[in-house]
Amino acid sequence: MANPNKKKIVLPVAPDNQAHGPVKHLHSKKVKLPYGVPGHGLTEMEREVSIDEPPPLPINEKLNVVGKRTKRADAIYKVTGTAKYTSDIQLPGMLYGKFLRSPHPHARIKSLDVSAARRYPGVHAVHVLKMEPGGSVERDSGHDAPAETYNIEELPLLRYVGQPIAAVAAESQYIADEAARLIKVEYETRPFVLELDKARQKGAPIVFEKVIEDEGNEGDVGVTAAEDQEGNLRGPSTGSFLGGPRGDVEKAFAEADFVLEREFRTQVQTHCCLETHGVVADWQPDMLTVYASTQNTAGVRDDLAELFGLPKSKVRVITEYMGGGFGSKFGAGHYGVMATILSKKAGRPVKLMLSREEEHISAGNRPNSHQMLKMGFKNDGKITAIDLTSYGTAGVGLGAGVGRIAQDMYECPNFRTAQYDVFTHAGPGAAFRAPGNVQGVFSVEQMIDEAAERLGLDPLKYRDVIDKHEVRKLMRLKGAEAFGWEYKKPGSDPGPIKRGFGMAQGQWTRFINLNSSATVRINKDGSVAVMSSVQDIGTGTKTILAQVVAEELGLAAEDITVKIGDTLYPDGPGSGGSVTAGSITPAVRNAAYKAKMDLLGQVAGAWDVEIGDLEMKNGDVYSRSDSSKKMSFGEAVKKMRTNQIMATASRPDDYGGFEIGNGIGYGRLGSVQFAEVLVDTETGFIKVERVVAAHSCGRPLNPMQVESQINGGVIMGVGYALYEDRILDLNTGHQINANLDQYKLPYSKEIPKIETVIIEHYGAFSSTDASGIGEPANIPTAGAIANAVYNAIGVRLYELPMTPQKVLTALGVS
Amino acid sequence: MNRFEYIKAPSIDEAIDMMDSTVPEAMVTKTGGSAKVVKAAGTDLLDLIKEGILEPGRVIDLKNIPGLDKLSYDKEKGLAFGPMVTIADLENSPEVKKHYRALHEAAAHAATPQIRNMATMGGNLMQRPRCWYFRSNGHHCRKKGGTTCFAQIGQNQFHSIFLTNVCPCVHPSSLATALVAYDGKVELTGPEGKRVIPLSEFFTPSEVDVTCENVATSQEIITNIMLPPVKSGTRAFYVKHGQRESYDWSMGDVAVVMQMDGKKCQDARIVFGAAAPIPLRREAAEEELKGKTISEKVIAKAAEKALEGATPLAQNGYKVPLFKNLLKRTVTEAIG
Amino acid sequence: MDSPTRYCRYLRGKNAYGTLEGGDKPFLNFDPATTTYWCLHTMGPVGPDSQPAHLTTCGNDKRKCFAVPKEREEL
Amino acid sequence: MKNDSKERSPEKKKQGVSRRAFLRGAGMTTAGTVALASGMLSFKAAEPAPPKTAILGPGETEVKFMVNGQQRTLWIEPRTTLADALRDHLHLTGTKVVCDRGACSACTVWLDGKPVNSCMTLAVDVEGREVTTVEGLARDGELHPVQEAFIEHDASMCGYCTPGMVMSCAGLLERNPNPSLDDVKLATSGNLCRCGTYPKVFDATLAAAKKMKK
Repeated sequence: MANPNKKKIVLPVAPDNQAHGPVKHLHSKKVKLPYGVPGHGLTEMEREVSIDEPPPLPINEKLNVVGKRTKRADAIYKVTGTAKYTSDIQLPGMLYGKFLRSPHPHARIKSLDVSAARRYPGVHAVHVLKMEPGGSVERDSGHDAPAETYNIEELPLLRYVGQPIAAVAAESQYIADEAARLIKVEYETRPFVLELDKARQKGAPIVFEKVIEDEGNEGDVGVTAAEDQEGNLRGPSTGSFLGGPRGDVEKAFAEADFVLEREFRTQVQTHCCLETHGVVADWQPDMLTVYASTQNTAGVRDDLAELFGLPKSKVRVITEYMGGGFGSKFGAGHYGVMATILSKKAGRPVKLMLSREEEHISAGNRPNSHQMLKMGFKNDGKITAIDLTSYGTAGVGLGAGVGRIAQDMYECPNFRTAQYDVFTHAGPGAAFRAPGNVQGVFSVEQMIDEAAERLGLDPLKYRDVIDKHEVRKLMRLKGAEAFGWEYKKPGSDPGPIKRGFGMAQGQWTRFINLNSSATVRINKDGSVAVMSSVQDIGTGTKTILAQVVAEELGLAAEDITVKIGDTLYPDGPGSGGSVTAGSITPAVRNAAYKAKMDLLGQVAGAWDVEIGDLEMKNGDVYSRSDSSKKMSFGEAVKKMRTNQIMATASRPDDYGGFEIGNGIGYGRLGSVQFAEVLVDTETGFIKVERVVAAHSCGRPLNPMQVESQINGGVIMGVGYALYEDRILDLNTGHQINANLDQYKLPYSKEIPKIETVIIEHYGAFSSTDASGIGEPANIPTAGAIANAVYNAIGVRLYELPMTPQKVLTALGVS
Repeated sequence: MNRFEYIKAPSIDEAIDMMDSTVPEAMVTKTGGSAKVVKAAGTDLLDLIKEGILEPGRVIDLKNIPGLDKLSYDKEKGLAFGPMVTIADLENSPEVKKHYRALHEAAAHAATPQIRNMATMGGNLMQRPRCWYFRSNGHHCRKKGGTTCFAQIGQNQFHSIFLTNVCPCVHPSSLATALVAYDGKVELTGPEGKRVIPLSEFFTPSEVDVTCENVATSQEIITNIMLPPVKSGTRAFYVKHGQRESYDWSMGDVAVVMQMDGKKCQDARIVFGAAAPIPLRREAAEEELKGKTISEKVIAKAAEKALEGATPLAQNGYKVPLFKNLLKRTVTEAIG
Repeated sequence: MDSPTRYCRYLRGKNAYGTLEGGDKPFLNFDPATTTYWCLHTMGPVGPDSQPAHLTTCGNDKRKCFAVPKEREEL
Repeated sequence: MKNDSKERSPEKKKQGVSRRAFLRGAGMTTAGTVALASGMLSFKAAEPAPPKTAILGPGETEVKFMVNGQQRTLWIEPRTTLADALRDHLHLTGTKVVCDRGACSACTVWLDGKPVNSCMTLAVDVEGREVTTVEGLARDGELHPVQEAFIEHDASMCGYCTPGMVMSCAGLLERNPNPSLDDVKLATSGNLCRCGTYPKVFDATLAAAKKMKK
């Protein structure tokens, strides 16, 4: 499904990563793969693939393990409390770390004295961050160093409450906490700015005095553009891998039958990973071992190897279990680097887990947004032009754009966007489950709803007019059926408590991380293991790897030992962008296939049959042509010449190549969600009663886990729509709800009845043809709820979260 | 958490002997680990210590003292319970459910099931406000002996709409809303002996002393909580409104106890929670109900009266219509 | 919006779809609007010279913290 | 990780220090002495249990209570929470600390059979009482029906809230064998799950209740 809007693809990549079409293989074969949706015109697609590729997998219905509801591989360890997370790691002699962080949103350090902390009984290392290349790594020579007074020129300018200044390592968390408080700091406070709107104004306190631009490289981001906006503003970003502006927007607006122009605002959301960011770092002369709560073990290893000048082979990162990341746990992190420095200094392992407050203020967030959306429509419903200007702040960081929904979801020949980043004196943002797209849906899908009403159309049917995505069309159909969709006039319920129905849809680009490898090992005792550094962040990666290997070897999922989350194994992808399933499972299947061929080769030799005549199924190895030749897998492995067969494979390019290059696959992962809400017009209270979520993720490998992820996306969307909000005190710059008490998340009674509709959709892209579901599940929810709220009360809310306060205000009651 | 000494008090008298300050005093005047304070379950105490805003030198545990966890109901005398009775005990008591419906509702909607299993009624009445500035170690507010009220000039969407002059925090106990509506009394035991005071006088607004929320003195412990018996014709209800239905703090809660003679209201007590630094009686609204046959119109009038004198802050004006509607619903539900 | 081909070896980034490699490797500049950057030295969005870490600013060898990309081989 | 650094009797105290830790400690003069005062290398001579009205702490004091059916003896400071005592001293890390303020119930254990927040309970307060953690829920190698149902219904994702969820839901079934969906929601109304496993937690708990009745 190529993007119909695509006029010109500007390749944002260097020449060696140029786009390429179908891959030409030296030794290739033509295969036919399932294509489309079973029951809805499923066909076959012929692809030319490498001869190393395993034979095409039929549709799920014809499989034994893949596509079946399979118990989560590690569930037993989770329900019994035996699963060891980073926060549970205890090593002999382990110390505990604690940061000292800035209490001011903008300040210069006038003096700093760590001597009392260093002398405190039980403290083994103290490290102060300094702002010069290399200085932040190794400057302070160890726990017995004399007290140092730091040259203030070397100390960082503090730009947000929570910015790390220094850290200590001590024998208990109590001692570390106490010692960190003993670090004496004098601050010279400076004026600061926290609000998106104020930071854009002339005369606002400046976050970065002078931005150095790289000459010749001022592209899309990096220049302060609008003339009436000063300081603190970067951008705009006007394009992406999907292209830049297209058509003539002004002309199209002039030609439109009607134009809608609205402003939308979304809040800052924090990730609230239940396990906070953190590591246990163990610096040894021969190996740095780091237990990390991360979404990317290989990335943490690479960061640490680069920073500490170590070969990658001497850095080992382990993530056996991790308690949630949602996009925020990439890279070694300031805590990871600090723990490593402290471990090196102290000569002992150091555990450094952020406190709940630190998690909120320093570990990332979803930036807020102020979106000015203008869309032109024809009376037949066609969208003539889309113009989206947005501002957002990721605090002292960048990346506050609102995604590609406006650009890419609906057919529209004229499009333009300007997305600005605004610097403020607040903690940096981080990728958060479908960065930008969640914000983008909130505005675009409300406007589509409004246009439908203007056109006198059922908003569901209206989308059939403007949306060319075939699978999404099917989602609307099946979702509406499950939901019992019937369009109701907005605000038509009598009585104070009003019911509303709404829907919204989303889009996510299929993306593959090619740096995805795995090893499959068959042992002579009949045990089978699959290994990769890829981590299971709760999505169920362990289970789907076991399923894929089991399917290939004719075994059961529980026969497969999955060893992942360790960089001693082949590199797996980072788990972000919904890339994991689509990236690693083909590598795993191909490795399993290779190992299987090796094993079958040895069996074929013993039986004197052709290897192609052998089949592995239901725990047996047998000859298709000679039914007398059959033995169990356990017997077959005894024919092995060596004790082990091992095979490693990496993710090949998509069958049929990539749309743009760099792993950007053809096709978009669509999603459609329907919401039913109750709005109490007297108290402003909104309750989401029911959500139907229709999704596709290519071949669903384990429908039970797919359901779980969709549930999770919907629930996170409910939180975003109604409750979550990082609240900063504007006088002190502190987040005053940096806890789980006042930062409000959905709990049991806020959970709607959720029904999932999973469309099995084959694209003939790889040996498993799977895609991810994490992001798509989260994208449309808040938009669907907003449309349902409008449907209930007949008044539209343009700002998140939709609190009782905002509802009452919108209704004019308050 | 700071280091502290710990002792299990064997008796009330000894506990009184051992203690030297209330928690508010320990936070303002006896700082630096010098205070000796009592604790019941400690759910609020530990919270304060973990935030670093309370640093007691010695914690005196009351759990070993026999007899403080008794609950009794008598048709003539009413309900009485000791300070160590947990919120779950109240929630699960058949007598409370049958005779004190508003109290049961308040107990059933407080905190989380886990906290209800732990937290005691003594501790619940003595707990400190949840104002986010008060709870933050980074804000030395008036309640902690400072000079600034950060809520008045800052984020105040969950704060008071009444008595907002000195400190607009709201009283944290939603159970107190119901207890005051039932005209509950509290028995305090100190070095001089016992004294019994109505809960409506036990809680004090910020104007009296911004650093504390009640009249308990340095060496006083709540030893009993008593509610008068309910007569036939008593109708009561309690409604709590949070942003969430699950675990959440109140944005507004209302308790109503009415003495009905058929459709006619003889007497009424209306109390607002999360509206002021104390559980707030709304006498003017009560007067609107008294002696009247309850109708929608009467209720609406009472609701208007109940919000007279409200002085909402910059961000909590929504609480005015919210309380009006909550009051209407609570009265309607009470007379059912 | 071509990507720079050279920028500091200590620059890292993450876009919506995953991490971006630093050093000599070209940045995969998929969607600048939603990409976050950090400097390995500070592990924050600000370089050691107190300026923002970003694709367009970290290729500048006038920045005193700039480090020439180096082939990072698996040893 | 069986070396209970804090749980020790005089005769087994030396075994409490691993060889590796000992070597590291020995190599660091200042650190070594400091460690003796407060850290993992500290031993305390056997003392008789103090009388109950004695002032305990602020240093380490002896606390005894039952954990999962076994009598355990700990030397801990009075400020130590039950959650920290379980995790750091008894290595029962199934109990998770997430909010550390009683707002998420990840740290739920049963105290004398009732679900409570171990992060808001002092370990000294449970002297003589009975604590059940998620590790102690399975009996004689048999999973609790709630644990089985959690596996069957995919009621865990990242798994970090799971121990608390399991303890809340199993706690519910212990006192109410016939719960409605609303009862399950009420029992978990203090349990935070960021992955969004709630729908399956509800399904699993209701299924476990059915199974237990059979």
